[in-house]
Amino acid sequence: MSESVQADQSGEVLRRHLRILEALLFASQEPLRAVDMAPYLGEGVDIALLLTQLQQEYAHRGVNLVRRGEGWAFRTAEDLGLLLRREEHETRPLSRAALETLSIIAYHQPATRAEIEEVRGVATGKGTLDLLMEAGWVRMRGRRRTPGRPVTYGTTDAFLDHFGLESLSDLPGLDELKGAGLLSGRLPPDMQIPLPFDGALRDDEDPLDPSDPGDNEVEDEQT
Amino acid sequence: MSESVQADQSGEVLRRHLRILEALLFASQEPLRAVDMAPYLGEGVDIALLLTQLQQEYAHRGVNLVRRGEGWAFRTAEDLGLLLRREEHETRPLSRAALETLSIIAYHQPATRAEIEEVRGVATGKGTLDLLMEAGWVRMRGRRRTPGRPVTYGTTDAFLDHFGLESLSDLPGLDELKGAGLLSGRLPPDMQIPLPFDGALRDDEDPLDPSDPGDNEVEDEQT
Amino acid sequence: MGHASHPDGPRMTEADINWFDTPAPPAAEDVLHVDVGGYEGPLDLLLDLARRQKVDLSAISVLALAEQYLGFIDKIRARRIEVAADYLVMAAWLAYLKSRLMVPQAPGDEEPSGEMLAAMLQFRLKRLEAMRTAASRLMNRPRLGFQIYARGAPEPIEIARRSIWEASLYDLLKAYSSQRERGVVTDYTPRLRTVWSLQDARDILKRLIGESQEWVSLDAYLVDYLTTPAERATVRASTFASSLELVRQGEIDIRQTETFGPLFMRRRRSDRA
Repeated sequence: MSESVQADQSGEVLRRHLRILEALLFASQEPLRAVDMAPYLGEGVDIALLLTQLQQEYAHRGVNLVRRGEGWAFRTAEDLGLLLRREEHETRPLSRAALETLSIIAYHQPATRAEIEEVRGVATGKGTLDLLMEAGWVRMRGRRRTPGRPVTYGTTDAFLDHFGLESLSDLPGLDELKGAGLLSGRLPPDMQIPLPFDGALRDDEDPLDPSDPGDNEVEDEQT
Repeated sequence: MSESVQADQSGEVLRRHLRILEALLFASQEPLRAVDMAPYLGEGVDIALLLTQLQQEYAHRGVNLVRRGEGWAFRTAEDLGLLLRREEHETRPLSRAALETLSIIAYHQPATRAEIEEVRGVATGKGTLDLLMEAGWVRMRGRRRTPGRPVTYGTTDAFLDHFGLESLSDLPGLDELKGAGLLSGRLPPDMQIPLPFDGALRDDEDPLDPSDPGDNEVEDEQT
Repeated sequence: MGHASHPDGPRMTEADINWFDTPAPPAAEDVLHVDVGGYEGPLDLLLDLARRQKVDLSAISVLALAEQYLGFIDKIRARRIEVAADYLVMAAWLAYLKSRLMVPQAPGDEEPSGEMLAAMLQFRLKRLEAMRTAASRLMNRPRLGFQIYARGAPEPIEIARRSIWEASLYDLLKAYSSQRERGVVTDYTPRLRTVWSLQDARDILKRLIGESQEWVSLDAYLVDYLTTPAERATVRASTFASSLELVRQGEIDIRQTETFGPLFMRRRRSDRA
């Protein structure tokens, strides 16, 4: 009997934890990371397990629990998208330059400005990267450990959230591009093909100093 | 067989309708009325019934479907409200004004605001008394049976607790204050330190009515 | 589905949206009559020319492409239209590529072969096109705020900031005591002191020195006035200050033979003036 009581109790505790996570995630517009939610649960609670269970519970509902990089969020189900689609206009339509830059960063990250320019064949205007960073989709990751120590750019979790991607491996056509050798910097044949990388820092990247002004200096020198 | 197919279909349709309502209610900034949601469902759909079912499905979750007048909305379960409210404590030294006011109340209680001001020699801001009451050290005791019926203030048990006093009679008297060097010798011989009164109510005090707004009225009149 | 036809419902366009703000490049027959204004650079122009070959980018004729590009640039320049430097750099490179492709590689030639250069150009074109396609595919995904929605009415988590006040019993008692002391009314009568004004001191000093040209110490002059201890300070201070004034005006001389020693004064001889 004591066993069944225990089981009941643990079931109750589980339910309570799930309800707390549900409430937290429902209440927030932005994805929440496990560390954001941990303080609301007891210590030693396996949040990852709880989140997986909650995700399953919502898998067939009109609202799903989705993973966006490190964060988790409730979002309306993708298949209802067309139905819910509102006649909203892009508040600030992205220029072709910005869109190309965004996709180059997404698929080639960590990417330096020179690498972006190499792919596009033109110089990147100052406004383009700023705009993407302002939109919260692109961030400065660090500095490449090569001469000139150029800033490396990568995408953010907000980028994943906006485009409905769980992680960078969900980028559309990634495998094709990789197979065609189009993600490498130079001529394909015998080169190892890199994949977009949004981990902490690559071996050849240095962290940014908090006071690092990014590419601005370079910009100033040019003008 | 055709009947079971029909049942299946209607089950599927029902589920789809519920999913649509779920997504709509989740994404909406305001509570939605049945008429707002109707266009998203087919014609002749009993929305009220669907909403009741959805409400039941969420009854024990961390988020509930609640009715607000004519509208419906998802809201954090009420019993989790407290849990989701986090308190952040910060310790701060009590201001000099607050400390002085508190000490006068402690020795002279029951004391009216006018009496406090007489000892302090300056007007006591409303914020100071509010702060002391919020800290839980000062309370409104009653109203003095004099013209204007001013509110009388006294200390609380939390006050004794915080300052490590067993009772108000533990507050040091004139000689002890002198002995501790807190009062200098150059004092008029007739100076007295009152004995604080911590009984229920003095003869000249009326109890506070539960709806008594305290000193607020006075404040309003002054401004 | 039955819900698809309601009048106020959201529109359900499934066609891809052209997210690019630049207009589509001109039709094939016009291409040689426009300038480079519509292109984002030589690579963009080359990609457009390559697409006009209407074959997979892997199957394009790089030689034909180079010729088209060179012809295009020539035409523009013939019409005296300014062409940005990078278009000319590309033209030079393509001319070089053309020559490498047309002349078979000589043995011992260390330069990259024409085929390799062509493959490099092809790769760059394919990569640029791939990134454009990727951008389009990204933008046509169900995007947050367009087809996918976040909670419309977020319920912010309340963080109550509570102050915990710190005060010790000592602080409390000190506050009380100092207030009570402050409140004590004391009668204060300032003591009146005799003060020699500078004018008085000067008059007295002039009278005392008179016409005496002997060195006499100040204290000796003032001996009658220094009897009351309370007045000593003011008498000395005022006469000293006045004596300095008299020296300045050339009426007397002062001297002091040692530090803290007595001050001697006498009337200045008038013949010195």
